[in-house]
Amino acid sequence: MIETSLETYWEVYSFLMREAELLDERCEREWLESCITEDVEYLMPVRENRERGEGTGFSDESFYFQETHGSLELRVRRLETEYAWAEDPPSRTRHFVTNVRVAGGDEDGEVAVKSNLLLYRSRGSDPTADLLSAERRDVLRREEDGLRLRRREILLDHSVVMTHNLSVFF
Amino acid sequence: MIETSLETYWEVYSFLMREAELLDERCEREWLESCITEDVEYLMPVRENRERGEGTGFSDESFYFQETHGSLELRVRRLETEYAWAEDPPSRTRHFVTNVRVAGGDEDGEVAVKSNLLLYRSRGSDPTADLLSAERRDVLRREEDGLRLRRREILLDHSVVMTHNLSVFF
Amino acid sequence: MIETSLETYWEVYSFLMREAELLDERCEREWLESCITEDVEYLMPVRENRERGEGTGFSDESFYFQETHGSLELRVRRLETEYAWAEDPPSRTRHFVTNVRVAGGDEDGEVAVKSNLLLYRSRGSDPTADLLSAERRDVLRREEDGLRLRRREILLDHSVVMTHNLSVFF
Amino acid sequence: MIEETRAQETYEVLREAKRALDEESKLLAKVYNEPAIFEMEAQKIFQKTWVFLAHESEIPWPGDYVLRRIIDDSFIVARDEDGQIHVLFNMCRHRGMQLCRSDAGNASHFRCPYHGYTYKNTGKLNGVPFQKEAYGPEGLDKDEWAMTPAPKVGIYEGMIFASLDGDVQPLEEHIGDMGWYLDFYLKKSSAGMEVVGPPQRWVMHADWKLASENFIGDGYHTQSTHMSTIKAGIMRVKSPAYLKDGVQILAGSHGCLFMGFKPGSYFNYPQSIVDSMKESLNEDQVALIEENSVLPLNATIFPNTSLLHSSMSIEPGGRSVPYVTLRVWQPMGPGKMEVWSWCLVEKDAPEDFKRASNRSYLSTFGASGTLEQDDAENWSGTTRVAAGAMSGSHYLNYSAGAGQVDPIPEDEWAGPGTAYPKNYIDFAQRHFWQTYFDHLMA
Amino acid sequence: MIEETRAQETYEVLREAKRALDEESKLLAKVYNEPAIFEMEAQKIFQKTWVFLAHESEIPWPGDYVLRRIIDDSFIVARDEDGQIHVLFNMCRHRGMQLCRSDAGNASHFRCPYHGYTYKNTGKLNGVPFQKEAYGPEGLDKDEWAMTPAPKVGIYEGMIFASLDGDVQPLEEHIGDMGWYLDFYLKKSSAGMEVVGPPQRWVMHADWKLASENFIGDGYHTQSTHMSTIKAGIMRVKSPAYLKDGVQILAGSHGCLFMGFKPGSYFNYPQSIVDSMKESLNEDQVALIEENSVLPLNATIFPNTSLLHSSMSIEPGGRSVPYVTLRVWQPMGPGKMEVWSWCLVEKDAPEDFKRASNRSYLSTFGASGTLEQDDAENWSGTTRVAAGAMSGSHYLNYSAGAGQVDPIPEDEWAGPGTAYPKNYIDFAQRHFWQTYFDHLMA
Amino acid sequence: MIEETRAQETYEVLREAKRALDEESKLLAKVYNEPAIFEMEAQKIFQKTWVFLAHESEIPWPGDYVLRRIIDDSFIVARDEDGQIHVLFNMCRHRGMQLCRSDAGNASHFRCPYHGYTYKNTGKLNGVPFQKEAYGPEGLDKDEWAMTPAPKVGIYEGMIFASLDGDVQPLEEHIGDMGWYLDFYLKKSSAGMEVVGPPQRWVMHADWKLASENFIGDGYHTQSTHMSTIKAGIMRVKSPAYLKDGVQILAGSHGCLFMGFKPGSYFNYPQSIVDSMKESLNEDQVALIEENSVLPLNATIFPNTSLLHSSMSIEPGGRSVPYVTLRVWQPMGPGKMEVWSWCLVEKDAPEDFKRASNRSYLSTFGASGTLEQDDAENWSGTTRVAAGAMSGSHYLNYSAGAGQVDPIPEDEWAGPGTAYPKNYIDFAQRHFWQTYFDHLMA
Ligand code: FES
Ligand code: FES
Ligand code: FES
Ligand SMILES: [Fe+3]
Ligand SMILES: [Fe+3]
Ligand SMILES: [Fe+3]
Repeated sequence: MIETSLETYWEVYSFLMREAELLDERCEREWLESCITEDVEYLMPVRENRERGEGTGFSDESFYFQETHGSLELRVRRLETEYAWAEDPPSRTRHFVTNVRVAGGDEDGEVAVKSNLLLYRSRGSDPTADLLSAERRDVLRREEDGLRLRRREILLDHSVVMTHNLSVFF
Repeated sequence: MIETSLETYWEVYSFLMREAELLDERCEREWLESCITEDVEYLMPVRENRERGEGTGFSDESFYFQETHGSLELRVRRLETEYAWAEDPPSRTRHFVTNVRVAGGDEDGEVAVKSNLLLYRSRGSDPTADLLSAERRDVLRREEDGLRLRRREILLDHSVVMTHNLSVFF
Repeated sequence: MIETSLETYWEVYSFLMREAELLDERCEREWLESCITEDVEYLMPVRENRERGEGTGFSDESFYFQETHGSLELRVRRLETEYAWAEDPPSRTRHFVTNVRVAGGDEDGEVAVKSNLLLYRSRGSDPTADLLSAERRDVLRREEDGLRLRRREILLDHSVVMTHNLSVFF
Repeated sequence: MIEETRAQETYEVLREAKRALDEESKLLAKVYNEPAIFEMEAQKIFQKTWVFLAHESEIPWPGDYVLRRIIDDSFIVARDEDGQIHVLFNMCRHRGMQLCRSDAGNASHFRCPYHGYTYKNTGKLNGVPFQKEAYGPEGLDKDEWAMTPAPKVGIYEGMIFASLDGDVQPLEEHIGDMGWYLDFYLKKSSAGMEVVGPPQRWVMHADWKLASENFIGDGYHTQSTHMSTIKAGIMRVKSPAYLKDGVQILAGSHGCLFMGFKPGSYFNYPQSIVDSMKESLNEDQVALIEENSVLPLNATIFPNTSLLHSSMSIEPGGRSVPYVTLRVWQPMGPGKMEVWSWCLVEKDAPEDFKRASNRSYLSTFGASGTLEQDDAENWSGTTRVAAGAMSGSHYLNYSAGAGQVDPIPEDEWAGPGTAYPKNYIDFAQRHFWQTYFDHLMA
Repeated sequence: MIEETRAQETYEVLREAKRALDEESKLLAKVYNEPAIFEMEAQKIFQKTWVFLAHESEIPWPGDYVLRRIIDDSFIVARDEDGQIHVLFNMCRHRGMQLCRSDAGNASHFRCPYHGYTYKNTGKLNGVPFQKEAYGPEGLDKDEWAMTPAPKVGIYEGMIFASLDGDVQPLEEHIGDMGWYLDFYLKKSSAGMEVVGPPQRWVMHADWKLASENFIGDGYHTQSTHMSTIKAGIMRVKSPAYLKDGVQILAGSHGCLFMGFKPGSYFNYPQSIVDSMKESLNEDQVALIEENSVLPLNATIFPNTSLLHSSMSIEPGGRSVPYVTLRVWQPMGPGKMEVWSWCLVEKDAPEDFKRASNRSYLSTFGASGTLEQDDAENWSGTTRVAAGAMSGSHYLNYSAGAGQVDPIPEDEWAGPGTAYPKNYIDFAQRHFWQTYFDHLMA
Repeated sequence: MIEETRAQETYEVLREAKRALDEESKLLAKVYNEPAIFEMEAQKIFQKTWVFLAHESEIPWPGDYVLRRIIDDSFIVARDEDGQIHVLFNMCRHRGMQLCRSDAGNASHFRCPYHGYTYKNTGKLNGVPFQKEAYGPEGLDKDEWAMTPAPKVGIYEGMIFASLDGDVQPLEEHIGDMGWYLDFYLKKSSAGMEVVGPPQRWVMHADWKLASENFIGDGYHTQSTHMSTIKAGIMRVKSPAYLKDGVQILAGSHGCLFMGFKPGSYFNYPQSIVDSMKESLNEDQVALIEENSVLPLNATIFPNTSLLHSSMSIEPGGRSVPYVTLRVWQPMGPGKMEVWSWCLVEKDAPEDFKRASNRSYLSTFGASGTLEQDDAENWSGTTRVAAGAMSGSHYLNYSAGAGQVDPIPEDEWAGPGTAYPKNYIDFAQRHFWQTYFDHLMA
């Protein structure tokens, strides 16, 4: 975590809060159109349980998400049909975003941000819920209408995903 | 989430932190007297699992909490007796308050705030705990001694509450 | 929670974020050397489930951690050997640090801080994870290279620890 | 599938437990928490008798439906276009997909997501995609492949019951004498009763029977369990022993408890409702209220449905406000249940009274209720300590009133069933357990 | 340890269920979710037949290993220094510690943390600390105390299988006629297939059989379950009924489904792969593709391994990109499974195609896959409503095509097994369940 | 309630397992993790023999109490006004509510929240609200309705045990020869031992027997499992094989392991304690220490109580500080336990030594202990891989020393029981399992 100005932090924090709210309110379309850049990279690599000496266990070949704006668009379109059974009735999600850290900035108006995400997911009448834990490594770009997500790496703390599908965004 | 000044955010954040601390330390009386307005509305609507097209599933008739200052006073009085078995020995709670968002302000010194609440609840010698997830939509009013809670809507992410009772505040 | 300046808060927050990141990235050595004072007290008292009238149930005799810099050094050294089976393969942890509260400062450049910690711990190929909840009461001291941890009390919300060992730091 | 031997051994344990209850007024604590016994309860009780599912007012309009359960079996309770109510097993006849996946709504048809079969809300199979390609020129026999209705359905005063046993006795017989007493809850108004919104639902690690036996007749616990609400001025009573005097009723498999009120106060009901009540109840019932100034407080309809009639204060020093709550103690497994709780109000009550009545209910007997909380603490505590081996030989005392108190002579009590002139007695609770054993060992 | 009586009663239920399937093309819904039946499946199927563990390309180099499971039994699948593949039960012979605790890696030896026994990746016991002090001058018999290999191991076209039964039939026999059809997935390139990185793994509260039966021949569900992907332009098909026509195959205990493609389009494979495919497949197979313009879509190798051959669009309006996925429906308990899913690509395919193919796969059939999501919703919904008592007498319709559709005459179909000229039929699924009952009641 | 057939089949499996142990020094891995076996353990061991609950010093004053368990049975261990210790089943005799709901405290009476029965801390029924109204003029028979004491209670050198079997042999007999060895832990000071605060408690997904067998005599694992602490300078030993030499003891159903120390060093105990120890131990015991410079390291009292006597360094390069820990491996279910761990210090030790000793304990054998951590990893790993089918035919090696090492001749060893002159041998562990099988098959 690098030294950063409170101003930058505040700008970044506000963006992440707005984004999380849109996702929890199932506004996938607005999320895509107001928070995401055209050239976004949206990645969730598969993680293996490996020995300490062999690093974090994230794969650079296998992914749960390896999205472009186009593939995100298709996912959102699907949700907009009346046949997206997996999310209708929708999951009740809550994105708990903590440990927001501005990790660096660079010349072309981009800023790197890390945050911890605890995703609470409840479905149907099931009293038990799914909890997903991850670190998110984002690159945000400052565009005319403010910050947008240029890149997101979702680094799961799971080697086996404990929810029945990944039909929600992180 | 609307644009807001860092100052307002800080004031609001400080209030929510103090309030959560009082609740986790079982200071219900101090919480009621120092954080709540006389005309408070404290609501937790029942939530049903409904189809996407039918909205969020929150009822405007059924509530788990539909409190005034007076009914909160009665709840606190009960906890002050030596016969409140459900909370003696007390639950060990932790209010994880995240995603604090100033959602708007209005003329008469009130400010609207949204926050995410993950409530951890452990009881007795049971190694397992209950986790409750919700969004809180608050209206805080600036009074002579600072901010106070004027209105709180606790929007659960559960259609079935997975804890054996709601004997703690949110 | 006392009134504090946003500046102090920001400094403290940045420290806690950096510290959590080091722990989640398994940089125990760097954590010890860059975040901890020589005279640190690092405590996790045993907690019993007691009646309301008898206080919080924390013991002043029994501890899960009662560490000095020296004993922390030994723990880190052990992790650095190739025989620390309990953490190789390592746990996948995520320190969710919320409710950061500056609780007071004193003359000799020390500042008291409270925070809530939700520790997510996943191991092996087990799809279920352990969740530990606590309040941390820290005293940070300002040294030449910035803030360092002078004292930490980890106040668990558990009377029975629900994870198979405490091989990670809090 | 509980297998014979195990059932056999459980049976032996239960026979001795039954004897102890009958002869010594003692209950074996093990019945509160034992997997093998739970399996028997599922088979001998919940697959045999009537179970409450929903109140008619939850689905007032054609097309309205709610989703309900009997333990693990999911049912759609729907009102069709003609106002007819149907209880349909929520499983598609094709590949078994869960047809309806929302708690409530309004729909004329249910469309299965898997392959697209559609059924009318009557259960009739209505559409099969590409039917000829799949099933040949004649297509499917629509009647053979309709949704499976609950084997038996019955409605009593707006309460919708179902039974998994097609040969169960008629609902009227099952309710029997208890009907006379249920009237005080369900016919308080000539306009009828209605629910206030969807039910509260929460999970309790407690055995369902503890709740049923408490509501059938445990007047005795109020002076200790609910002391905090008396001290705090929520329950406005003169003494902790306020419920000592009263009448305990055994009616069929069911029972209830009468509580006195200050003559003329009628639980603080608005005059309009008191009038409506007297109009809709029969002579004997009205006479009982007027002469004895009593109303039924709590009641249990065997096995797991309870009603409560109470009056509590919402504001410090405020007058207490009456309400009726209906609840189901839905078993989820050994020592675990899901509580479903509704507030019932008189359809013709003033709106502000409805709102106050619901608030009075939720702050005392909802999941956050100041009385409910302590009941939950007791029931979960009991269930916890019954889990081990000791409870297998630990007998509990159900002897209150035994050999001490006699029923009220028939000519002195207008109602049916058996009435006892006190409340700190265990007749109704023993009766619950006798009924329970009779079912389990049938 | 399932005990006799219980097994006996379960057996009776299953016999009647089998009869209903054979004679009436009906399936008893209870088999989807019942603990006693799950115990039998573990014993009669997963401890008896062949189960897929890993693909050779996951461990290309000497010393490579991956950790795999058959329900609760952990196995190390390792390639030794000579390139030989070993499947070793992951339990130390000394005190039973889990020898290998990481999902994958490269190691010539496995050292037990508990007391330090070390084994070669061949399973041979290699080192015992202070052996003489502990076991005397001769020390331990290294052969007697080697790691325990899986009772039987077999490899078919890169797919590594194991069986817990040493007397299981040879893998070749088990695959049998299905081999001819598996070639279309596994021999699409003369260079062979390889996995793209480690498998995705996720937990589903659904019964493994629902997935297996779906993949063996459920062409019918696509027009409803996957409608959203058609509407959204992910699946680029002319009509929801795109899969109506095709060929359904029963081969040995297994089966698959053929889907047509626009003549010459070959699922949009790069020409180089099309050529490679035609080169590596045999005459009949090539003829089938060229003349009928069909390729196998989905397939299931009994009991719990499936393959899917598909082609989907990654970008709005984009051309669809073909892929092959291999998956295992790993049972975790009654009504619960762990899904393991790999993407297979042709070793000699252009790198950019490999990447695109993997993206096409993960966005449609990975855990986040737009088609996979809805399959999961169906399977978990079905499992949920099958948990109760009603499913014990609830029969499902598996009659599509029964008595309506005849097999393609042998001389008109080059492949082995039995081929049916349509897809909206239940022959393959009935076949799956017949095979299932045969195993359970053997 | 485990039913006959199942028990019968489990019995067969166990008989063969016992034979393999007796004749071939092999253990069937399945015993580490199998529900049916766990049920038998609960009945044949934990409901039959003595189980440790608490140390007298945890409740020094009249009215002090702690809450303890035997698997699922909750007991209050209380000291009454006369200093008498009582072990009372924590269930009210009225409706079965959990009487005491806090882990510890001081109370002369226990008041039941449900209906307000109050009991003295002797178990005597003391008060019944509105007794006459409820139970008639005579009221209740106070003796019949007193709390239920544990069937048998015994105290050995401050250690409070209970048994669920009233006919269990006297505690003294159960401890038997082991007493001579326990003295080294419990009589190290003439002032006696005391606990340092309340116990640490944590949950481990591991079988309780793995911990018991490890503590009874697994000297062999230290050179591998705990290597990290040797490397890090926590365990200050010259070589990883530091525990190779020593003495292994079999005494009654129990056993322990002796470890040598540098002559005169006495584990670095303060001189005052060394003196006190020599004073309070008997001649033979003192002679043993002085002549052989050995002390018992780890010990297990069958079934699930262990002691450890160790000495570790708290600071880099610091002198190691001795301590004693007492722990209970409390079963929670198949493959799951709750660990209860105390630190014992000499009552008359200097305060700073007590604090240092406790720190030495918690940093090495508490839940965060650098040695405990790796034991937990081993035990949970073993339990995990024993869950499947393979462990049903997987035999483990317990042959160390078998036919190689002879007991120390009686005249060369002052202590009772059987002593073996080495530590890298399995005599004590085989003895543990033989005792285990004897109980299970009794
Ligand atoms: S399962 Fe309902 S249509 Fe196939
Ligand atoms: S358990 Fe593997 S070496 Fe002992
Ligand atoms: S249960 Fe204890 S007093 Fe009734
Ligand atoms: Fe009550
Ligand atoms: Fe599908
Ligand atoms: Fe050890």
